[in-house]
Amino acid sequence: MHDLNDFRLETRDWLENHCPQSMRIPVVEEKEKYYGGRRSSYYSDDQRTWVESMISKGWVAPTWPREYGGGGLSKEQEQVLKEELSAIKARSPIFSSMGLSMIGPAILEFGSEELKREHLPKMIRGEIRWCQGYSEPNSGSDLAGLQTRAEDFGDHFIVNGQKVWTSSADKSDWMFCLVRTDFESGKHFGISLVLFDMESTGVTVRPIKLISGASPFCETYLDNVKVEKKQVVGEINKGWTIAKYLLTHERQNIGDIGNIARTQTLSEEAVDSLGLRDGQLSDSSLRTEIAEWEIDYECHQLTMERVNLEIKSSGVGNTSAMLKYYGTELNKRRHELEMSIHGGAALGWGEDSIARPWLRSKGNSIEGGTSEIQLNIISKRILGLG
Amino acid sequence: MHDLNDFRLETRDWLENHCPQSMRIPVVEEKEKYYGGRRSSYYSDDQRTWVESMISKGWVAPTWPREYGGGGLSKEQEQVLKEELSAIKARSPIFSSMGLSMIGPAILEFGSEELKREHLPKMIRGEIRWCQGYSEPNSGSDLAGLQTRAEDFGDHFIVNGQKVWTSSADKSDWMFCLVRTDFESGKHFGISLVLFDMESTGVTVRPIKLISGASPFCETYLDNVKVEKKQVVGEINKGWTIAKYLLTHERQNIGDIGNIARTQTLSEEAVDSLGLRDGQLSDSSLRTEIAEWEIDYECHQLTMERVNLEIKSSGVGNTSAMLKYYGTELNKRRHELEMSIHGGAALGWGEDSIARPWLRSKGNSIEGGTSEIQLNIISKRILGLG
Amino acid sequence: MELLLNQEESMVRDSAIEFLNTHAGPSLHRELRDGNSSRGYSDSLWDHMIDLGWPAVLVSEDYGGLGFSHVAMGQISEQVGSFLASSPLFASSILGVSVLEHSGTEQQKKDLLPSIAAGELFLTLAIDEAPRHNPELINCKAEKNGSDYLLSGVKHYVVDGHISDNLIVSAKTSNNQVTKNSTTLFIVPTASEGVEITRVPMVDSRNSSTVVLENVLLGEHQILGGVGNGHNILSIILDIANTHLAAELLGISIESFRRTLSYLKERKQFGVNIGSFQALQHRAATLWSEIELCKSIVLKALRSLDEPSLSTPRLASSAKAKTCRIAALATNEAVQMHGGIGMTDEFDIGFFLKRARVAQLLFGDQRFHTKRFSELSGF
Amino acid sequence: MELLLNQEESMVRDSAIEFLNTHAGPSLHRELRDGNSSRGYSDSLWDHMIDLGWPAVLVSEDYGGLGFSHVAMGQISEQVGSFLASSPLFASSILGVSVLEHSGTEQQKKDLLPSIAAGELFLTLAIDEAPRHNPELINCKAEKNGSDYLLSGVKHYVVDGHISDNLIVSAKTSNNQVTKNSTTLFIVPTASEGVEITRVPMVDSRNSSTVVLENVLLGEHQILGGVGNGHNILSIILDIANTHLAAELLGISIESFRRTLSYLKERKQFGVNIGSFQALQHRAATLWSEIELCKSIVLKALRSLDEPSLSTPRLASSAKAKTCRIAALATNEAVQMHGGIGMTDEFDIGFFLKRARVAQLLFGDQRFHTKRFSELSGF
Repeated sequence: MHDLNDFRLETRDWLENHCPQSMRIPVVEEKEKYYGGRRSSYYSDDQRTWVESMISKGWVAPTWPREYGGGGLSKEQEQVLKEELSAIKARSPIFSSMGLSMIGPAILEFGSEELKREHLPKMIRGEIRWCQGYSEPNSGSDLAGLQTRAEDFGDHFIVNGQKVWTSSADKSDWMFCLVRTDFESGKHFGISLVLFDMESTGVTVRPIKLISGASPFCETYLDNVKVEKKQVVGEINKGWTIAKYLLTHERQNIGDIGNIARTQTLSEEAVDSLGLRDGQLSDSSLRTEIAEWEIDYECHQLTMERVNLEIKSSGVGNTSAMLKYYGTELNKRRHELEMSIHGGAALGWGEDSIARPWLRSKGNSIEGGTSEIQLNIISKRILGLG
Repeated sequence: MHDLNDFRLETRDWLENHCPQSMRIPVVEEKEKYYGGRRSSYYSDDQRTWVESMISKGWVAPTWPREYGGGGLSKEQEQVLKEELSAIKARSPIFSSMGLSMIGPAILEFGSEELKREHLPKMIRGEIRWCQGYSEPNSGSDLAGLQTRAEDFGDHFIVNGQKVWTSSADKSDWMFCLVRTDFESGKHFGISLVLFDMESTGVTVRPIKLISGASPFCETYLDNVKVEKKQVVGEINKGWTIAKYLLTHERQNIGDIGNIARTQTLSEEAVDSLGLRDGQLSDSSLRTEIAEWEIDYECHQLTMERVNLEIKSSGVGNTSAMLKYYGTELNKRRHELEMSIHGGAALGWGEDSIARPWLRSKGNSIEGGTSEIQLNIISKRILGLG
Repeated sequence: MELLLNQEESMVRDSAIEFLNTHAGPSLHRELRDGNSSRGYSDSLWDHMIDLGWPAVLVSEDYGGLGFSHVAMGQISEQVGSFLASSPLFASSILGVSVLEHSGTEQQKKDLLPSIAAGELFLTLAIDEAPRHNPELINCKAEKNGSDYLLSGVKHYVVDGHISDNLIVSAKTSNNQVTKNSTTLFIVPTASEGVEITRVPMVDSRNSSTVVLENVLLGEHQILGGVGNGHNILSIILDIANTHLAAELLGISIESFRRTLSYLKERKQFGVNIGSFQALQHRAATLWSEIELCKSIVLKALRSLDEPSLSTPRLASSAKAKTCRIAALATNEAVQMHGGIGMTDEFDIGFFLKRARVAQLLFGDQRFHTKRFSELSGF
Repeated sequence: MELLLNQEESMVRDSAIEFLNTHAGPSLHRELRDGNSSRGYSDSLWDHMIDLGWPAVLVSEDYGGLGFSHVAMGQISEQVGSFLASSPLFASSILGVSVLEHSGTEQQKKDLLPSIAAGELFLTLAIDEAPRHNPELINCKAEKNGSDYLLSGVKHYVVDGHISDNLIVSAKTSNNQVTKNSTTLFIVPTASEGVEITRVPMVDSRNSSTVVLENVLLGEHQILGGVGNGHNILSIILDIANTHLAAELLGISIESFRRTLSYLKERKQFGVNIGSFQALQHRAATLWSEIELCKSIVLKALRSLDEPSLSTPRLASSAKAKTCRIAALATNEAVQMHGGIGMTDEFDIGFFLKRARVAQLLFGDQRFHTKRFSELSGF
């Protein structure tokens, strides 16, 4: 315990020296975020200082072994680091990285030593940005029904097929991708998780325009793409186990919605826009619904906190499906209420229209496993119905 | 058309002379209702006058043939009669009679001439009160899974089994009852609809006490009950067709909830109890929900009216499941709001406690086919999903 | 037969379905949007509508119209919703005509109605000033200037403003705090000096404008319905507007649901149609039931426009509140049940979501009309 | 570890489950109801609770108590909900103790707390005067009479009133319109002249009373927390009351859901368990999620009673509002999913519905606390 306290003081001191003031205020616009990758650049000098300091310290991946460039911290030390970062409201150095949060941990858990040495250091250094090739046009909720074929050519596979809903595929360097490597076995068998460079011959990316007007997702066409066998994570044909591991991770990430800092609570936004009459929001039905939303939101935040503590203390936790389900439904409700608050002012179609994130939020309960799938998971795995 | 108008004037005149003033105000208490049957008695002399006049006119069953005691009216004349009755707010002479509204029409449609002559006149004269033996302990929603056995002994059956949720079985004289007469065939086959006297040897009735404290339903035990074969409605083993016909009837009746006249709308009740502040109900969330309820209620009433007109005009109608589903859910919502309006005053457990009809209303979406069954019917038969 | 269509009304309905099915729909809407159509509707569609006599439906026969009922026009409004058909019909042929028929002087009617009925002249209402509908909130002022008036103020969310020839503008004509007697309506030609109209791009890609009025000179003959009567006239016209919007929202709900139902029967996951999943079935069945209820209240409210009574305002607000709620449900469920494809711009279902929201908000959303229902019902 | 139980709290929880599982539950509740128990609880159950030290949990060690936390007591409150265990615990050992601990004079504490901790003396709050909770509405008056007071008025919904030895009564001590400084709390022995207590049978078959006070003579030593401080003290005590009611409602929700889930796995229709129907599965999964959320807010609110801060009132109202909503949902779904059998008095599930409704209403229902949440949050 004494060591932990020392670590806390050292960390506090180090952060004081290395985290510029401008990196201690919330991100307001998307473009201020650093994602890493071949095509990345820094938004400001302060950002460069902050990101490079964190990378060289290994603290973008605090608990990963030092040999791959990680921080080599214990779980307890990581917690202290998080607390200290949060105390000064430090920005995340590398945002929502599919590398650090998704495929990195999977490679650490399931990958060969060779894969670890090849990929982990580049993730940590922000050199390679990753995207995920899971969904296909005919396998949305039914992920295991995937049809992308990887045919065995001795030391490599030749991959053909199509992936959809690949987040930021057009801005990413490598893909981790589920493919079918055995065409005879049942649908959950014969799946492998492979890695390949998005610049490989035969990879074509087409952004998908959403109803909100933005294109955060792509379709990715794979036409005779060559993938080395050493780029298979874990065993060939055993990819479904890793896929499930990653899905749980994804649900946890999506459950915690809204990484753009909000400067106002929903009720503050309403008060600003509608004003008070006798201390009350002038629209009473909106007042009731906003209060109900804020109560539910606090309950959800507290539940994420409680569940994390329980997992830490007992190792047991099977609530990611619930947190994902509830969090995304909450976010949709938030945007509905926001539309109601702003009325006609929200219906304009300018670049910063309130309608765009509202429309975008409709996808929350579809991407990363629909709400219906989460409810199925809760029913079957947690409640034992079926 | 001229004839119809004559009929209207005659009817108006007759009603003027035969419907006492006290029979033109809404029923307030259950005990004021006349159901007929061996154990019935009149609540007042006016009631006797009114009921007997209507019976002798045959107008308790306006469209039934005169030879069985019915009114022999055409559909159009029946409509005129209804309008005239409703214009003077005349009370129903025989209330919610399982005879007149359920088994009577079924006998007319499917029964032998002998059955018609035996049963219809007594129904019309209010001499025999009927109850329905459908549900069994192990077949609630799954009605066709019934297990009551009727074994063939030549000219009669011997029936053994148990029925539950038989409305007012303890106050009824005869039961129409679904029994299994063929034990080999699939579950929808081998069912027959039989009639027997509740005073037959082997029939035992036990009232079921509900959470509301009332006992509108019974369990009925059938222990070697002898049923003459001539008391089978329609063909032996073809009872399921008639059962479905009756279920649709039942849904229609239940969809139209609340045959006790309400002297106040829900909002009037709220205003009386909570008062107004600046012309508004002082509890704003209650105000919103009551308004939403009243809008939905009006929509439901209008839909019943519209659907009836459509059926009359085009003969097409498949909405009884929807009307039953929505009507019962509305009634539950109404009682929840009523509880909210009256607060602690509704939680007392006196004889006329507001909590009793509230508790009773919970059964609306269970009896006569659960809400879930109605939604299944809509999905499959109307929407073609499945 | 209050809740059934009569023969004339059925005929209008059938012909609207047949016509719009061939000539309108999401593809036309997409063309208009992507072509950045400056007028916001298709000239050829409008010409067809004129041929069918739609701009003349509500105009009385004395002024060259057909003199049909609101129930008949409501059948068109519903189908306009189902087929996403943008046109000047709502602003000009429903709102413009109704306000003139109700309050215009003989001269005003003679001057305007025949051209409107012929589909050659466009009128619209310019009344809202804030993001959330509030007919009591009027800062627009018409100050007496001899026997004339000088009109100044800003109006938002004016449907078809930039293509209209005349605006019906509400303005204060007295400093009286009570809105009831201090509001007057004026007919303002958009070509008048001091009128500036800017089209504002909206989420539904339809026509909406902001109108700035600066010392617009108006003669007495441009007063509509008498000085101080604006509030009373508007409340009647807004009932008409909201009932037709309710009909459009009904059409949107029906069509969104129809498309969703087809998708449920066609989309396969886990080896079966997703429509075989009971959780989706029950949601579909619930939604279908709600839509059935909407049909009844919309028809009743339309009928009540034709036979006005004390309950007309209550029915109009009921219809709007109910269809707002159900259109939101129907379009949200449509996107969710379509899954990923429903989120793409390439697919049409999103258009219904976007249009529904604008129609919901126009002249008062669910909250506004639920509240109005309470007020009208005395609680 | 704010959102985890510490060892002491876990211990209390485990022992509460173990004890109530053997000694309480629906059958005991039925016995009390059908036997028309005049005291409304089981003496032997109460004796056991005394043995376990429950009446002493919140009493500080100086007055013979255990000085445990509200989080610890909250574990008992939750299990009291799950096992439908009626006892004087809530009124006397939570409300009575809290108000004395918070505002009692040294003498008052010495006189009362040790006997309460020993489970021998019963206290309760008598504050509500109208069917819907409203702490601002006080018609009860305490008029100065020399150095004494004469107290008159009527209090309703007094939990355990007819078995209590002392009432804590709120009354106006000035004609000041502002409730904040005009309310004072008094300790009123139920044996005092002029006190008449009538038990009122309630839907949950627990103890509720109407108290009529007529010129009850009170000395200065019976004032609790000083003249004019009633409002401030009450707002703190009501946060405690509502948080423990939230814990009880959580217990009711968990247990109703547990029973429903078992039934779904056991009841067969159409040849399969009804729990295999997806529509029911999704409703069960939604309900389970909501209950998980309730667990978090209840624990947070309890913790906040132990470490009071500016957000304590907001958390108490959040917890009550949320658990009210979910307990209503859980008990309604329980009856519906049990089908016909759930409607019978013979079956136990109805008890949870009935008790939930009373616990919901006591000291403010969902509407009251959602509104209070808004007020506390400044909108």
